[in-house]
Amino acid sequence: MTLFAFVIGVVFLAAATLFVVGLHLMRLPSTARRGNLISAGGMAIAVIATIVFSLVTANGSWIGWLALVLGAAAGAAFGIVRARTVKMTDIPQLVSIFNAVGGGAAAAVAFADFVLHSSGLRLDLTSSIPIVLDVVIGSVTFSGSLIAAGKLQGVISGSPITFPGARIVNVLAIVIALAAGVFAIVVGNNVLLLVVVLLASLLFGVLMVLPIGGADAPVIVSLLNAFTGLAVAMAGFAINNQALIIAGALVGAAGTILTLQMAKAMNRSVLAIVLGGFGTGDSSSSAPDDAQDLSNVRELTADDVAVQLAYAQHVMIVPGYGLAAAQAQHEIAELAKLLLAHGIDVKYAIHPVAGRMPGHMNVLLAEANVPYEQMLQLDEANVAFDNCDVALVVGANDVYNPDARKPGNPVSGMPILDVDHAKSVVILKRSMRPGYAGISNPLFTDPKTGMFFADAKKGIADITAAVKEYVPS
Amino acid sequence: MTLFAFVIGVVFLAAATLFVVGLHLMRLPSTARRGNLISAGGMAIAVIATIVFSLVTANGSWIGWLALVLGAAAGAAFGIVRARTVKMTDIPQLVSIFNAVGGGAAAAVAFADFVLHSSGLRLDLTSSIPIVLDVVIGSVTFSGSLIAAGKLQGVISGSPITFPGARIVNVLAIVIALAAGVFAIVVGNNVLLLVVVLLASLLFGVLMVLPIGGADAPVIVSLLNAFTGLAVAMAGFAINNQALIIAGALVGAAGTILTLQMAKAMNRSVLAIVLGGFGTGDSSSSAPDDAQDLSNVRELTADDVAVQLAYAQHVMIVPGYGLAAAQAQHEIAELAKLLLAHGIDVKYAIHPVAGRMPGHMNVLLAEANVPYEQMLQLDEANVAFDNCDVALVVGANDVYNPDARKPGNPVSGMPILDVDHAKSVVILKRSMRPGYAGISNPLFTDPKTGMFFADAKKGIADITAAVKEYVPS
Amino acid sequence: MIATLFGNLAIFVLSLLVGVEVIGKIPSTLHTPMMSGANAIHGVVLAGAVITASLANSPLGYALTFVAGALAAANVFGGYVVTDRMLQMFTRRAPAPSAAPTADDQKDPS
Amino acid sequence: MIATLFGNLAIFVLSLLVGVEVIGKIPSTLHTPMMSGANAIHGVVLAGAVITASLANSPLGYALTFVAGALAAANVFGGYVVTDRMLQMFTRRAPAPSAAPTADDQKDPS
Ligand SMILES: NC(=O)c1ccc[n+]([C@@H]2O[C@H](COP(=O)([O-])OP(=O)(O)OC[C@H]3O[C@@H](n4cnc5c(N)ncnc54)[C@H](OP(=O)(O)O)[C@@H]3O)[C@@H](O)[C@H]2O)c1
Ligand SMILES: NC(=O)c1ccc[n+]([C@@H]2O[C@H](COP(=O)([O-])OP(=O)(O)OC[C@H]3O[C@@H](n4cnc5c(N)ncnc54)[C@H](OP(=O)(O)O)[C@@H]3O)[C@@H](O)[C@H]2O)c1
Repeated sequence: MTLFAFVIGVVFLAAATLFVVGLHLMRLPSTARRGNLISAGGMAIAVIATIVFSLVTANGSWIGWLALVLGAAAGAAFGIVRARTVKMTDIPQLVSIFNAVGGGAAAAVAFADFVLHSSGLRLDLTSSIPIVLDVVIGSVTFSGSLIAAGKLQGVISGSPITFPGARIVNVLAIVIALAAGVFAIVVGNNVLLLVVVLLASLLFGVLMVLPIGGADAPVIVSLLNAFTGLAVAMAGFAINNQALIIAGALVGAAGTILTLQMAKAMNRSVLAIVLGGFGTGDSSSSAPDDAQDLSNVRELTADDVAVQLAYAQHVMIVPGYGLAAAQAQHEIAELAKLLLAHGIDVKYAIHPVAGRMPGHMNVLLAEANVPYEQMLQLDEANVAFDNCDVALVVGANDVYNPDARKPGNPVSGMPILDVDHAKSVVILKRSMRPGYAGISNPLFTDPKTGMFFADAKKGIADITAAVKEYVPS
Repeated sequence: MTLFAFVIGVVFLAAATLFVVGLHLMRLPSTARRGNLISAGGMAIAVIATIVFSLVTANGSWIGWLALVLGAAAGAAFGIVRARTVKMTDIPQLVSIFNAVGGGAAAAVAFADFVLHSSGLRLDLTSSIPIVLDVVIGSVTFSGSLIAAGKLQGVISGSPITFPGARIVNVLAIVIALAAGVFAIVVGNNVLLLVVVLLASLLFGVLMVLPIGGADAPVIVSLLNAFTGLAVAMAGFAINNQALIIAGALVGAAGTILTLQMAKAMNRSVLAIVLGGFGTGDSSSSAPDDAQDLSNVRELTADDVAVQLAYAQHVMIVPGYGLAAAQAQHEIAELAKLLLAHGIDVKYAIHPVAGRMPGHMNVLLAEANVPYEQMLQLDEANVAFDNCDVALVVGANDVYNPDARKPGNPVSGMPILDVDHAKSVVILKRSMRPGYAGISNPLFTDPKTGMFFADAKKGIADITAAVKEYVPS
Repeated sequence: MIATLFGNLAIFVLSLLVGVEVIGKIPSTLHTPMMSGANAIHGVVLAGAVITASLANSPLGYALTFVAGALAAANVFGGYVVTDRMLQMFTRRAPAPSAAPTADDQKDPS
Repeated sequence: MIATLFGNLAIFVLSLLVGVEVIGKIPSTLHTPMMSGANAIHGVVLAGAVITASLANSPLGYALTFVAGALAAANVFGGYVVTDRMLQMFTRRAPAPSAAPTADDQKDPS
């Protein structure tokens, strides 16, 4: 190790420290943005130090650098444009795509290192083992994340996709990948073997994610995120770059913990999700419009709802998956503002797993300029329901199902919003169909509940128009 | 690096992981004990691995091993006996002594490594720099911790000790230590220079801690604890042992954070303490028994107190520094048990800085078999005071001084126990003298307060005896 | 060789420990941005693409460099920008051009 | 030489980061045992004393070995034992031989 390499190494340690400080600050809403910027600073330092190191120590050809600059420019442009223009409802799939490309890049780096040595002597085990691990993990995460993104986007069906013998093909793919990997390590310089590893791993990634229900996709994306971290760390071992090892391991471990916390907030087990267990069906497809008994239901019109809201003092909005699906966050924010402007107290009750992924509902409402203070988390909201005149539920079903308090059903034990403590309840959804958990909600037929059947976006706009009649501005 | 050294290194990493897991678990009372045991397991692994490594790689003389075994046996015996027999009130000084010996050991290890190379070529900078740093930090922490222990024990006066020109001698000592250190590094094999470093550092440690008030000693002990961690890490650099580097850095950083948290809980600044700033006087010595106006004071006898307690429903005990000083924790626990046995609800309100160091009061009461559930922390206690018939304050003064709610005095802004919310208050102390902060407490002359002047141990015993009269068992 | 491997292994293990500890109890509110922020950090693989570029000496090598560079840059730039966009929404205080009566928004800053 | 130094430096820096992160918000109740527990960990300098012993080759070396061994062993054994003693008090449920009516203690297990 030269003194120069030592100095570069110390710079990497500084960058690593910035990553850690950044992640640490991201724990709290108030410091999170600064944390992300500090982390980006660490990134800049790590990449620039590597560029300086490479320019000084390796006399690569200009073609390589050109290829890098072109590639990086294209990638950066794509990344920035997508990041800037993405609709907030589509965040989960974009994160998944960025995750896919990260895994792909890690695999490509390891592959290139292998190719470089393929003509000469066989590689040392300390290089070949991480290379093969990187190609396996990186490829799985690449194809798996793309499939997950497709499911979240709706390009690929959200319901579990299986075919006869899928499990066998799955096992076969991973066995082939690992066997070819072991051969590649033993032989040490056969590119063809590594190509087999690559292809089998890509296939495995696809087959692993296909049977997972769309609603579980966020957990899988988070898990694959952690995997990418490990792939990057392996790339670091292969090319002996400490910045990659540190950052990769950091994300690998932090991502794993985050995945576990997320799964816990969703009341799911990571293992059950990966193995494609219970409840993978998406609500809308699993429960067809069967003969629902509407006799006990009090149906409301937009006008009825508007009257109730206009004469209330405390209104609580309960957004659910349907609000996100209909992209009605701007409409609901507008309604809330209208009510607030007339002295009505409006708050949002946000369940941890309302929306398409944990915490996503907060991002959506934040996009619609809802102040952070108006978003009540579960515990705060449940205190406020006791004092609430009208609870306006939009496109939600499970997150306030009172049956969760009883044992023996799919939502048993899940913490819920105490919507039934409000003086009166308005539920806006398109039909009597159940939600993700597939069970009906007894609150639909409660005397204090009125149902307003409509698409969320359209329905809220109608309510807003009607409210304007009662509270002319 | 041999394969064998590699394996030993991996074992060190496993030990490090156990240390981290152990510290992590020590965050919560329920898992803390397990955490400490896991940490001890890591320690055993690290030490045994080092023994195996040394036996295999170095062919040391049997005299060295004999010296080690004899020394270790003596040290272990001393440590275990002291740890087993120490009174819980004396914990702070024992921790300080264990800290001192740790620092001393680190200095000795570095010194020995320097001596080993003194006859030959001059040492490499990568060894000599950590050696000198280790000797400086280790010696400062050795002598400093011993002085702190002496202050806590009362062997050395708790009030700040200064003499004319102390500051100059202090600066001189550190300048000499550093100058000799730089020379030692440059020369690289002169033991005499290192002896100068050692002596000057020992002197500096003494002079640094002497001017610090006894009540601030806990923060200094915690800070020196972190220093010892750094000294041990430096020893690790000197002898290239990763177990020492990891564990030392871990304790250095964790100890620093803990010191900051502790200082914050005590409403003190670490810098102000080290520089020997405001309020270093110990209560008992700083405020002599000047003519206190007793005319507004309602004095009680043990019998009066006993009647109040016997006919109360909810009693809150507020222990302070005086309870610890009088070692009356067993007496108070006995009184509480007596009351509890007669259906009276008794709880303890524990202020974070009551006692001789943060958290010490909890340890003391735990020693007297007070169940953890009966010890209310600040926030819980303040809710309970509203419903409390008698608050029995024992040897406390500042931690419930209502003047803390007003600006412009030494306790302003300190969170306090709302003892004044209780229906009636009994204060047990020896006199009207103020406490650590040196200001009087308006509650002493409040109509609902009665003062019972006595030594805490004796006074509580008297109350207990009197209570037995009223509630014969 | 083996000394380097040990150094790298130690770095790996300790970084794992840091990663585990740095994630405190995150409020579920922040799960989405936190995941995105961690995602951006593994974009450091861009540094790996730089090494690849400096060593590439064959058409396949150049192609892989291009691919690695493009994918990694998308990860790192996209990741940080989208995370920042999300987090900025959490901190901003209704600066939007909407005609809403902000006075009412302010009256409840609890 | 310099490779070893870098490895050790990286280990040092990352361990510092772990140390900072592993200390969460400790309740002040646990400040004393936590400090004692951290104290015990730096007793790992006992491993340093072992190295010293294996290399010592002079009377001064033997003397330093003895001193280092004694001090380090006191730190490590005393530190763990006293911490355990403290923590055990926090977890035990009044198993003491005192004649106290434990039924009353139990009635408030909140
Ligand atoms: N957030 C997460 O991270 C996550 C991840 C996985 C699983 N889950 C699960 O998902 C569930 C979330 O509960 P939730 O109450 O928010 O949702 P939900 O129980 O799944 O109900 C959503 C409801 O929205 C309605 N809806 C759909 N599109 C709509 C539109 N365009 N306009 C109006 N309504 C529409 C649907 O009813 P109609 O068809 O009648 O309109 C549906 O019943 C929980 O069971 C949770 O465990 C959450
Ligand atoms: N805990 C810590 O970590 C720590 C560290 C540094 C500073 N401090 C400071 O120390 C103060 C602690 O407050 P506190 O209310 O617990 O104590 P305090 O305000 O210092 O008062 C203690 C009282 O105990 C009485 N006392 C002493 N020996 C006694 C005995 N044998 N029997 C009966 N009474 C006795 C003294 O009054 P008499 O002389 O009249 O008996 C004295 O006023 C705070 O100001 C805090 O900031 C605490």
